[in-house]
Amino acid sequence: MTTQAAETPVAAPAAVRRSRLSLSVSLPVLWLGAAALATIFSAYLPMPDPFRQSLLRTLQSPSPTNLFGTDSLGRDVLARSILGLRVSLVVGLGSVLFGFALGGALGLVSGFFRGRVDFWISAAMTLILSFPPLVLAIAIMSYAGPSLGLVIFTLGLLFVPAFARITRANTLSLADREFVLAARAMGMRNGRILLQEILPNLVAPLIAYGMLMVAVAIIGEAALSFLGLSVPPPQPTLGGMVAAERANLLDAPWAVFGPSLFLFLTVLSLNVAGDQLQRRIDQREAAL
Amino acid sequence: MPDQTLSSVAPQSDATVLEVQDLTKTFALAGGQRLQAVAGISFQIAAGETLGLVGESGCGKTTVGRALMALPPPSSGEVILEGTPLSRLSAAELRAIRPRMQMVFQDPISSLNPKRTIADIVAAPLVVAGGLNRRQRDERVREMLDAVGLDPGTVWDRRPHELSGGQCQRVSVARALILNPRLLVCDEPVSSLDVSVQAQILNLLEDAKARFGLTMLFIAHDLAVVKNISDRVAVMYLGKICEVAPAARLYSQAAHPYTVALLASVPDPGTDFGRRFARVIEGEIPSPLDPPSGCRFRTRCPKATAQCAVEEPRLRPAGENHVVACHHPEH
Amino acid sequence: MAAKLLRQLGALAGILLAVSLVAFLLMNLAPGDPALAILGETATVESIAAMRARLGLDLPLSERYLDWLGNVLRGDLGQSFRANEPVLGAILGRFPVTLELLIGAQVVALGLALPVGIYTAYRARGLADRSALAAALALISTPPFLIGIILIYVFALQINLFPATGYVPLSEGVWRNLHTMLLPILTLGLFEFPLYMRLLRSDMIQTLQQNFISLARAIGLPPWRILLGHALRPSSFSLITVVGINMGRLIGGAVIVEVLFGLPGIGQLLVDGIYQREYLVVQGVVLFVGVFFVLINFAVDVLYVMLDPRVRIDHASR
Amino acid sequence: MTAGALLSIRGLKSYLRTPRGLVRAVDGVSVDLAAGRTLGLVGESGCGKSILARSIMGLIADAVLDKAGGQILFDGRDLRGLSEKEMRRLRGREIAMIFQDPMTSLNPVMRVGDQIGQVLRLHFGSSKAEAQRRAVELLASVGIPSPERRARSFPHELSGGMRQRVMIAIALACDPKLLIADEPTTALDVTVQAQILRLLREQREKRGMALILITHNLGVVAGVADEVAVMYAGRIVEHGQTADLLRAPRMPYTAALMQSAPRLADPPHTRLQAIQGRPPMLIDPPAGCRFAPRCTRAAEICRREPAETTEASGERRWTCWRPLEVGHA
Repeated sequence: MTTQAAETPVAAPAAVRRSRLSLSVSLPVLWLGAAALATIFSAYLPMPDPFRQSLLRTLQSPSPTNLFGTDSLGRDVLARSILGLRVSLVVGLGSVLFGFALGGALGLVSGFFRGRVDFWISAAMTLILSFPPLVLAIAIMSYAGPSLGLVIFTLGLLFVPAFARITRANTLSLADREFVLAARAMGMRNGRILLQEILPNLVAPLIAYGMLMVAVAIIGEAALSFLGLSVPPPQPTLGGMVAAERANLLDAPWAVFGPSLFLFLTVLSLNVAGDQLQRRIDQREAAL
Repeated sequence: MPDQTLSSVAPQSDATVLEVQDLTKTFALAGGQRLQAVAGISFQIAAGETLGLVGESGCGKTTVGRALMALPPPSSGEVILEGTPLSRLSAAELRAIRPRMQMVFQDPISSLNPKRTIADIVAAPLVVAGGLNRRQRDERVREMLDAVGLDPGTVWDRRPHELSGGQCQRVSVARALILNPRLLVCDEPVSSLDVSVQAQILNLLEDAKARFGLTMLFIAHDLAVVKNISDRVAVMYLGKICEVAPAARLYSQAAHPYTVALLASVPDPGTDFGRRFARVIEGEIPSPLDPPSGCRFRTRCPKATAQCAVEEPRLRPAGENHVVACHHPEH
Repeated sequence: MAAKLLRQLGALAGILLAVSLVAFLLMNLAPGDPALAILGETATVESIAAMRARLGLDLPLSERYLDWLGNVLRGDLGQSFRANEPVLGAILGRFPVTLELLIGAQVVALGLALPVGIYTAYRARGLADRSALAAALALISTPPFLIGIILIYVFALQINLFPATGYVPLSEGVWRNLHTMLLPILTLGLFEFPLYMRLLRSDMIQTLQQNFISLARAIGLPPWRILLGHALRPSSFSLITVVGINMGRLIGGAVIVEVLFGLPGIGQLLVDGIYQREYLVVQGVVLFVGVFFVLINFAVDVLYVMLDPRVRIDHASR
Repeated sequence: MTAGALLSIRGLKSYLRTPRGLVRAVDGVSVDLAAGRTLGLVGESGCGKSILARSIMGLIADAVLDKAGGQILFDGRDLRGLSEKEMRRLRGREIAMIFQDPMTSLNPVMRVGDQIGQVLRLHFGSSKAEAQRRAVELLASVGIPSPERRARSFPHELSGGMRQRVMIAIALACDPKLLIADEPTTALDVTVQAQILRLLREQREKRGMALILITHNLGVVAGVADEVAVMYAGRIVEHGQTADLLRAPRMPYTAALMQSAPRLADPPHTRLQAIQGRPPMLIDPPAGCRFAPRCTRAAEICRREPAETTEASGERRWTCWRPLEVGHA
């Protein structure tokens, strides 16, 4: 052929910015990593027993032995906060994974095949969305009795419509892109188009969204445990600790604000990291 | 449509690669309305021929291209590829015949999967077709990239966003040609490119056609581009074909008032200094939801009569290899 | 247009029916015996059987649903055992408190979000924008009960400006009522504000990049007229939708806030119902809230159609 | 420079601050335009022609724009020295602009009559009724049928061609001295394009305003412009009377641009002269002539030193070390 394109590809742009980790990414990641490690290895940490009550040492202010002070039953607030954070993390991750798997699959199917499948899946999602989420969670938890598995299932169920909606919207717009038509034109089967052409384009936005949803799930769990509808005692939960000690707010603010701080920092870290990830994906999409 | 007319739409000699019979495509809109984007068109393309399909936006030309590729299939009518009527094929048979007709799309960026490398994209049709091992595939991909004027070594592991629009369009052409198709459907392949790059791609398509013995359907809105690349040109207006003629003849002896108006509207940098736009036609394309009765062009046609409102003109001969659908053709 | 409305009303009826079914099934499919729950562990076999019969639990599920639905349509949600009053009466008696909380919170949230959202979009990436975004992120990361506790700690315990708990009804004076309601409303409003602000800001930034904004600048309009006259309305469509949808989020938040501040709203009723195993109360509240929420969303849809001429025309022409 | 030019741009530099660096979008442009004349500004995408237009209007945000130098003299005033408030009095009143995409250039939630009316109310302080009456007149004058009814329409109820007419009506509302049309017909069909170009031409003649028509299509320029400036990589590389320039381009880029576009007059399968490569990145443009890397005539000096501008009789200018001989094309 006579035409040789004299063009040479440009080097990948903006590679400079990506390599440098900013504070707004590294700090949240650091906190989340530390939180994960602390909750996994809490048994080996040099801390007082989180379950040991001591009526002589109630509502002690923070000291070297009890960094966050003690609660109204004389238990170490820091040790209990770490255990409570474990519940938060497990529920956050577990429910989002559940919602992600179910909602993502439903959204993919309904966006790709459209028609009747889409209609029924959308109807089911509308039904879940017809209740205020927290009220639905409260109702399910109250009828079925609190347990870790049920909290994860309930919150996960509430995430299904959100994940289904975002996956469906992305799938719909991708399915109209010409590269999917090209794949059909070469005789590619639907399953392969879904897995090879569409799915890889969905992963990044869904992960960013998932991180933000973990934050939402942790807040949801905290709200449920504040009402006493999450994991039952004696297992400490951050929301439960706040609820139990709020009567002593004036005398022992640490017993309330200690677990609150854990909750806040964890959720904030997830939000910041998720936002950053989303921004990066948006930038990359815009560059396409 | 009478058989005599059909045969006159076809070129005289050579085997027919593609035959389209009375193709329609209707879309159901939200709210129960139906939009007939293509309202019964027929044409044939002979082996080695390039047929240009030209028309303004909303005339249904893109729908024609996709319908004959069964993306998705037409609402009615028949598409016959080398003697095989596509509507009679099962899904599996259709997949098997697809490699014989391939398509190049308008948007160079959107037609390539952003997550895959150029080598993967070009190799994908081979993977789907099966039968070659990794080494043989790589070898074919290298050949094809070379053939479309890309340096395999440089672009191999790149992703689409790292290439320019022109380069992406070359990749699309390579992907379309790697299975040695008989028919290549090009849907506005150069309309989103700058003039200088557009020339590169048009030249590439001409070269590819010669080298691989392709038959082409070239869909575009730019009359000068279509004339440059086509042997014959079909003009579409509001879902119907109004004129088909050899490229040179259409541009010198257009018979349909719409073709005449279209040609008169194209500004030419060589001759049109201080032109007064004397032959501009008024109005815009009516909504395909509610097309005019009779001849669809009559609402904008300077020659329209009462007959045009009641009787739909059929394609009839207007010279050698030339048909026109008009009650009052120019000649 | 009429046919369209009819179809929408049909869909609404379908959703309401489904909502009632979910509310019914939640209770009836749940593990555990409601009769046992009501009577407690000390109940005898006979009294449980009597209670089951009284509750209609011995009938088939479909029959029970239809019976129940018929009662619901007549306004009978059952009787609360402990308080010995009709469930619907209990709900309606407490609903004004919740409604005041919800409306107040929306007013606070929008009152903050509109100016902040517009200004930060106009001066995107400036210092004010960055501070507002950081504050929004911090608020989004704070559970509603924590916002409330911080407000209580500062305004009730430290400077004694407002009461920490308690409720004075509107009938005893607007100011006395507001005095007790301000912290709860502020809590819920602050919980909602960052969501609205970020949404308005990002929609507004997108609108400001549109060509018609360039045109507005090209004809010489000053910035504030472009912002309020041209950019705000097309930027507020998703905000309006979200304000509606978020009534749900707010009702959830209201449960927490009512418990925290000791307000006698339906959230408190729900939680008390759960603690006291008054499953008819719980079911009634869930149904009521679901229906209320569905109706709000329906109203928002209708409002949306009236506000956006593009949608309005589409609807009219179809 | 022409005495009495309405617009006189002198060595204008408009650089854009981007995350990837400073883009020299307009890099030393000088051009004059007399009252009542039409200048066609031609170039491929990314050559800086739209940035030039927006620089004249002062429409680029200060955060992005680096006013690296030069003057924009309009009616004797340097627009670069005016405050934003002074610019606002000028915009829409003395200089008006229309944009490429008629589908998104009108406010979707505002009736078109109000969109025209607001210009009149802003600059002339017209009453609401007066503005409405004038809006209908303007709609009629740009060839919109049943203007009273159309004034009450929303933009999405109009076709692309009709919307572009509305944009023109807005631009003409205050009888500006200069109208800048940035690719006004690119998004339109060819028959509608001809209608819009004819309308622009008629209105310019009727009102005696100057017109800058920005386009990538040499044919459009040929039909409408009195004179043509060809832009490449942030600079004007050739300028002259339309017929002179298009009949006998001197700068190789102009010639290449003309030869790469297929023409209706040529027979089918005419081999096109494609320009190899693509325009340079304007963050780090080549040292010499910016077209040199793609130019078939380029010599050593072209790659080393920026070309000088040669002025010839008949207001003809080109910026090239090795211009084509007259009669080459």
